[in-house]
Amino acid sequence: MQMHSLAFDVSHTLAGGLVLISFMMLYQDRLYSLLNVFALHAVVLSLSVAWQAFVQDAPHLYITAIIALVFKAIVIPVALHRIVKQLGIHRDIEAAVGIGPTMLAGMALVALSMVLMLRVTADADPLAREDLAFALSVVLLGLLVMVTRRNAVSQVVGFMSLENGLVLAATGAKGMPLVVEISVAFSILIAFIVIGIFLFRIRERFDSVDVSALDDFRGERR
Amino acid sequence: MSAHSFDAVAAVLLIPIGSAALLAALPGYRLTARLNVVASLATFLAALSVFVIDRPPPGPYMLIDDLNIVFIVLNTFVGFTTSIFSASYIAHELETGRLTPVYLRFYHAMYQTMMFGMNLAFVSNNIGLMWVAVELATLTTVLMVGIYRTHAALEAAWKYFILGSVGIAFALFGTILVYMAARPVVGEGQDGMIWTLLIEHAARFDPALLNVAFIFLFLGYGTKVGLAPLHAWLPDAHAEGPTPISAVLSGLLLNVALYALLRFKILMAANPAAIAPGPLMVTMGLVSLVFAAFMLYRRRDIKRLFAYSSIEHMGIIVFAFGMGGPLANFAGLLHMVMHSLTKSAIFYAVGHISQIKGTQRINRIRGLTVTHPALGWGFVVGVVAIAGLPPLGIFMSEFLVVSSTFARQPLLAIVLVFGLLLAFGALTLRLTSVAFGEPRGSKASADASYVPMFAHLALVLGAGIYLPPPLVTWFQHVARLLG
Amino acid sequence: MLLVLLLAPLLTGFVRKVKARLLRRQGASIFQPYRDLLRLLRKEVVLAENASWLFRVTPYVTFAAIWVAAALVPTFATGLLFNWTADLIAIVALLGSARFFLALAGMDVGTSFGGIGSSREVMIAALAEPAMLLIVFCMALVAGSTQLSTVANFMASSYVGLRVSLGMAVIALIMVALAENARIPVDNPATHLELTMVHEAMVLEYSGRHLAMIEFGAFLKLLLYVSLIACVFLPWKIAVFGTGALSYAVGAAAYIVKLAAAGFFLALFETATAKMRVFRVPQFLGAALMLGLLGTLLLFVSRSF
Amino acid sequence: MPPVVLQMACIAGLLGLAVLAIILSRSKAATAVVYGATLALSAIALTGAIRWLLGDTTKPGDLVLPIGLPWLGAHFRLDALAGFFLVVVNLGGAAASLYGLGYGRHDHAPYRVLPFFPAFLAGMNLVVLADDAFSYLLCWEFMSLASWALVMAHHREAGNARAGYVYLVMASFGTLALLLAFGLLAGPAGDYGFAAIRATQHTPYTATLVLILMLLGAGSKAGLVPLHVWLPLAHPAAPSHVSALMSGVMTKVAIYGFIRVIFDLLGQPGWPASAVVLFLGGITAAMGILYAMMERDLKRLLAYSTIENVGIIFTSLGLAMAFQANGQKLAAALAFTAALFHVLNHSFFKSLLFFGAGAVLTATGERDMDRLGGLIHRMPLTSFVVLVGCVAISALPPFNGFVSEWLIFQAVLQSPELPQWALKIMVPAIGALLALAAALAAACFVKAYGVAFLGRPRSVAAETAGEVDRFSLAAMFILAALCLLAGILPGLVIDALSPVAMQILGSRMPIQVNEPWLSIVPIAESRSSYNGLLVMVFITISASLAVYFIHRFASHALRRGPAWGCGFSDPTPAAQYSGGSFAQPIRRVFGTLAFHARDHVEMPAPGDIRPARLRIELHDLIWEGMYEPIAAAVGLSSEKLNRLQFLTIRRYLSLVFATLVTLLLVLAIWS
Repeated sequence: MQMHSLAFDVSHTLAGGLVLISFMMLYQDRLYSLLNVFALHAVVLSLSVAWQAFVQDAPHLYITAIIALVFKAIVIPVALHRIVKQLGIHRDIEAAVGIGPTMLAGMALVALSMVLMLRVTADADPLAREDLAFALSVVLLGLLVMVTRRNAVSQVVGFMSLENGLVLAATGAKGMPLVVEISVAFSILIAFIVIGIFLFRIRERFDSVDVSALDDFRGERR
Repeated sequence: MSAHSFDAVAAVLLIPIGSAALLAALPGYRLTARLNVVASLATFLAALSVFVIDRPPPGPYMLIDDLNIVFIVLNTFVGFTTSIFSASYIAHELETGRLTPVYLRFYHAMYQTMMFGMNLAFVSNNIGLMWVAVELATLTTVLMVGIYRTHAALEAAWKYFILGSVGIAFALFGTILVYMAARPVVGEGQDGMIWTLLIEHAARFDPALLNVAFIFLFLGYGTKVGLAPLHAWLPDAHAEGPTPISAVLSGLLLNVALYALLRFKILMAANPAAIAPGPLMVTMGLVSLVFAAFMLYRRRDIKRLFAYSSIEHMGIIVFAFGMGGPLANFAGLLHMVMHSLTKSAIFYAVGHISQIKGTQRINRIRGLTVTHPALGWGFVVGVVAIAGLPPLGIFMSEFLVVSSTFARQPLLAIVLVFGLLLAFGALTLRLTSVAFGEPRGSKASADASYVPMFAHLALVLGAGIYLPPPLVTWFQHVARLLG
Repeated sequence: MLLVLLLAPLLTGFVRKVKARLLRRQGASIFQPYRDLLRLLRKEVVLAENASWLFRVTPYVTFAAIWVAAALVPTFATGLLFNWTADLIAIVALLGSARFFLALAGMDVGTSFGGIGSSREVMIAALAEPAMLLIVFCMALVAGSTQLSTVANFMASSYVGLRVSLGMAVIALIMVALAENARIPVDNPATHLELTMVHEAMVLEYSGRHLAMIEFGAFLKLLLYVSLIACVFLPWKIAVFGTGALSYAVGAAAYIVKLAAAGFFLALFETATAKMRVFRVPQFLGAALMLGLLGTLLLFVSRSF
Repeated sequence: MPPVVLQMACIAGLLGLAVLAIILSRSKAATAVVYGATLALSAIALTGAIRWLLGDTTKPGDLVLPIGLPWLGAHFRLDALAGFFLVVVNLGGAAASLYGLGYGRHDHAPYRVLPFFPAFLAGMNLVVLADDAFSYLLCWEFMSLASWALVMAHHREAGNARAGYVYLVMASFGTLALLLAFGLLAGPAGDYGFAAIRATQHTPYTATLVLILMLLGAGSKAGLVPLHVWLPLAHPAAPSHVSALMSGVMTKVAIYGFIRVIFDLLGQPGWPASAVVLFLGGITAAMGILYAMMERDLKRLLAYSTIENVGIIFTSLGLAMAFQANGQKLAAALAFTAALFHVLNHSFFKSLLFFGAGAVLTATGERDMDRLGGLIHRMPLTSFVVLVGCVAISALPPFNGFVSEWLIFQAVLQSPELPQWALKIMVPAIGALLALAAALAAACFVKAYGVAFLGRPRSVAAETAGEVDRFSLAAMFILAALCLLAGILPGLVIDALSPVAMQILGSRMPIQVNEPWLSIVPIAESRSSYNGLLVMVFITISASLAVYFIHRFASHALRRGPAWGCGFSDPTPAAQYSGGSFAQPIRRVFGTLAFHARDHVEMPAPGDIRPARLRIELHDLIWEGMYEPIAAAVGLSSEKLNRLQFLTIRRYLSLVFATLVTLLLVLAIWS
């Protein structure tokens, strides 16, 4: 099973890389660099998806890989760059929680996801299992990004890295029906249409998309 | 005959989506509004037809069983009545110019799309498909919440969208995990997502995986059910959107998410090694109930008030299902149906009220029973019903929940009763101030159709006194199904 | 019944006489009360403008109620024909209704004095009644009845013996009696100094025959209480129902003696003590209440051994 | 037609009437039609109930309707207990309807009263008949709801909204308590039928819990201290004939609930329970009447005195429980009968008094005693019947109030037979408390009557008052007559009550009709006996004798002159004794303890022409010590939680995130 172990190693590396990049996202304090890191994230994702497609020789996964590459690695970062420029958001991200604690929390989360996933009995093949573990940690890290960053763009980025985690999991699941990939793409599309609409509308009314500027109303006035 | 019945299912799906396309194309709000009503009625009839003709065998995508018939019929019915209400409501919105015909077209199209999404979620036998449907419904409602494009509306929609999509992500992750758990047993591909197959083999799934999956699903769909502390989107979405949408959100969308939750609860229950979903649901239910009850006291916006009361009732329902057992499950189902009917009725009333008074601020509305007797007393009856007073339906379900719980888990019942009393106090406090006292605000007569409101209230009243035996046996069967 | 009618003023007269004598005064004859009544009867009635029918009815009602009550208390012989009509509680209640109407009458004319009188009267009554009930309870516990004849019979029968609790009860009863009859130290029947009077203030507006009725009622009440104490706590020589005429005679004689003694002691007490402030009355009656309760409890103890 | 069916038919009629009333509520004739119909219906129901009670009640009539809980159906059962309370309910209902025929005409918004009045009556009837937990609670809460609507009838007047709110919350609190009690009784299987509950043997734990819950549930409806706070707010707020129903009848329905569950369903809770009930009853009686004494609003005063009477009834029930627990059947029957008798009596005179208050309200538009006075001249008939009511409620012979209290005292006198020392010592003290309550009640009604009806008018309204319409008078006179009858012929009533005692306790008081001269003998004649009739006769005889002699021999001369008043005739009616000043001695005695009462005299400085003022400061310690803190706590916590409404999206996300992580951690640790 040379082949298999190789497959295992490669996918393992890629997934691990994904987690690593998520960590990198955690300590970005410049908006542009965050976007770049995210682009990298997407690239690695698409690589791993492609690798999965090759291993499971499931051609439809290549589509997913391409979608990931095109949309997440190229289109969106560029778009967000634009937005940042147009709206003249000042470039650095104010973090709600300091970098250090964030990193520690990230570690803890990864550990947690490992603990949870390695419980899974091995009859689900190790490949899937490892993948799941990484996917879970990527999801959690993405969420962490959303939680610890103050402005909307970085939150959107966090959300998308979260979805990358999902894609990783989905592709890791052998023979998962097409439904899911479509739905993933579909949800991403919708997400971006809607976000686009919102940025546009919000643009109409405020000059920043900083969510906390949105939040000054917060339901009822005190 | 299965051909016919499949037609019924198809009709439930095709009518809305078709009419959605049509509505998107057609100009002129009178026509579209009428068409909207007609389409909803047609859907409702199609749903009813499921009773008379025998059911199709569960296919790879579609499934009709006792459980989801309850939901489908309820859904289509409330959808229908709401469309009637929305016709008169939207007309007024046009006059006041809060909506332009363009947005209106969009509105009606979205309305039908949403109905489609919800029905799809109900009939789908495939957890992936169900997920897609739920998300479709959610996203459409997001757009409709933002339709007024006011500062507040956009913000509410944005909040709804962000929190909603996190929920989406969780639910999807959970779904994937379920598939992973199912794959070694059921086999790869399509089958790994067909609910009927899953439930058959659930006993042999990997419990650890299933546990994680359930937590994600619970949080994912729980976000849409509006369980505290995942509820944050709910009050604002209810308050800032058009009132018909608030009615649909409270009356239907929450049920959709709840339905998904129940499906997976059954799945979990089928696996002895996995954690019992009960305690989780009970805890979250109680938390939501008590939390919402406290929140009710400080509300100044009438729609937000009832949004929180929706959270409270969802808490009760989830609690009931969490307790399990024939009585509690029966109560939960009954409570869900009653809540949908009552709450939408209340929102109809509130819609007209806020249109007449031109505000949603509670302290600007006084003495409704003096100025608008029909509307005022309808509102009173609605609130009395939602507060759980007899002889209205919710009393029966609350009676069953509390009494059956107290015999089994006295402490839980105490907490439950405490929450109920709190919420009751808050609601009646507002009720007395809104419905009675010296009238305040405009006394303009309402050109509104009270038919939907009073229809719902009549149903609730009837159910509180007399439940037809077939309905009962059916509910009891479903209750057993829920374990 | 007639007997009590005849005796009542005599007792009062006697008390007054003794008091006078104790104060080294000549004092009016002991038949003075009869004369007073007759005089009042002959006088015309002066009625305030806005006195209502209630005001005019009250004297008769009060008088009747007290009379009936008095008639139900065995004087020198037990087993009166009708004393199963009402037991001690009922008698107390009858007095209560008398007081109720008097108090109303006090309010009727709408002068502030009437108000003072009524309000103080009801306050005293409110405190006196619980004490009374406890005394009744104590007695009933000993005699196993609230039926006066039965009680008297039981007490007359030798084997009662002397009991602490009974002692307490009798003291309490005397205190209550003082309060109820508006005697010193609770109230002073002789005074007309506004701030101190209770009963007199209440009947201030009455005159002529009405006043006569009320006065007469007061006499009766005094007699009632005295004979109550007599028959319950010192039932010596009281004639048991159905025994011969001789025992009746003896009983009658004994009764007269008892009355005289009681009257004497009352007078003595009244001259010896001073009237207390109205708001010390609660303590006074509270003491009575405590005594009653204590008596009852002690009774439990003594019974249990 | 079997009795139970007859009753249900009447109830159905009432409900139908309610719907009809909604339809024609705006029309002129509505008032006459509705009250006429309710009068007829409750009269029919009343006769039916009486015939049932006097007939053979050993075979209760059952009726099951296919409504309510689907798998159970709605059970209705007419037994002796239900029969008796039906009498109470429908008697009150009939009287109130008759009164309403006249009183309702003055109502400015009849459409807020008419639909709910029959519904309220129907609700009370249904509660009494219901025979399974669900229908019982349903009807119970329906009753509360209808009465709430009636309380809100005059929703524009200040304070009524608050009254209605407090009432509704307390009512639902009570209902939830009952709900828990029934949940406990029904058990996990959930067999809610009373028959099933009766059949099962309950553990002491269950019994204790149920007793507590019943005291909370039924007690809050009946007005046990400290759950009474809603009562003096809500009862006066309603239209007077409704107040009469709420005070005179609805509290009795609550007592019915207590009897039904504790005595009938639960069986015997044991003597400590009885001690609790006794204690609560005594406290309630004393506190209630003290509150009443301090009150200057006529209807509120009546409401408080209702609390007192409820206390008396509960005390007597507690005695019955104590005796029953020790197997002293006869004494138990005595106490129980006394309780029922008092229930009946109180429904008589309390309705009567509320009618009177309503009459005063219609005549003068005033409820504040200190603005009334001298009405006895302007409304002689009303003031006569009200006087009867006052005498009756003050427990004075020869009226009915005295008889029931006399019976209770007789029961108290039985207490030495009790084996438990706690009870031995407690009962006399409670008895003294009752005596105190009785005396204070007399004082209180001297005050009420004296200030409102006697003296000189204190306001123009009181001066220009006129007699009320004949319907109201008829209703009041009927009740007054009933008070007298029940007072002088108690034996008949006691015998009529015996089947109830038989059913509940399995024992009864000795038959009274055979006693000579219709006197009543609870235990034995040697112990105690009372004859209302003879007392009545004697009093009349001696009074008439006195009158005869006086008018035979004394002078008839009579002169009207100014009031003497020790030569100081008051300048103005305002100088009369007012309610507050009348209560002053008692306030001085009890007030400082019970209300932290303070009198502040504001003396103007010499040369200052301001009048000196006396300000009386009273504290409702229960309200301030118990309810306000609760309200404050709720307010505070909701304020704290309310911050969650104003978070940023990011914080909300962190909430979600936190929840997720916690759950995952739980999972990681737990499984």
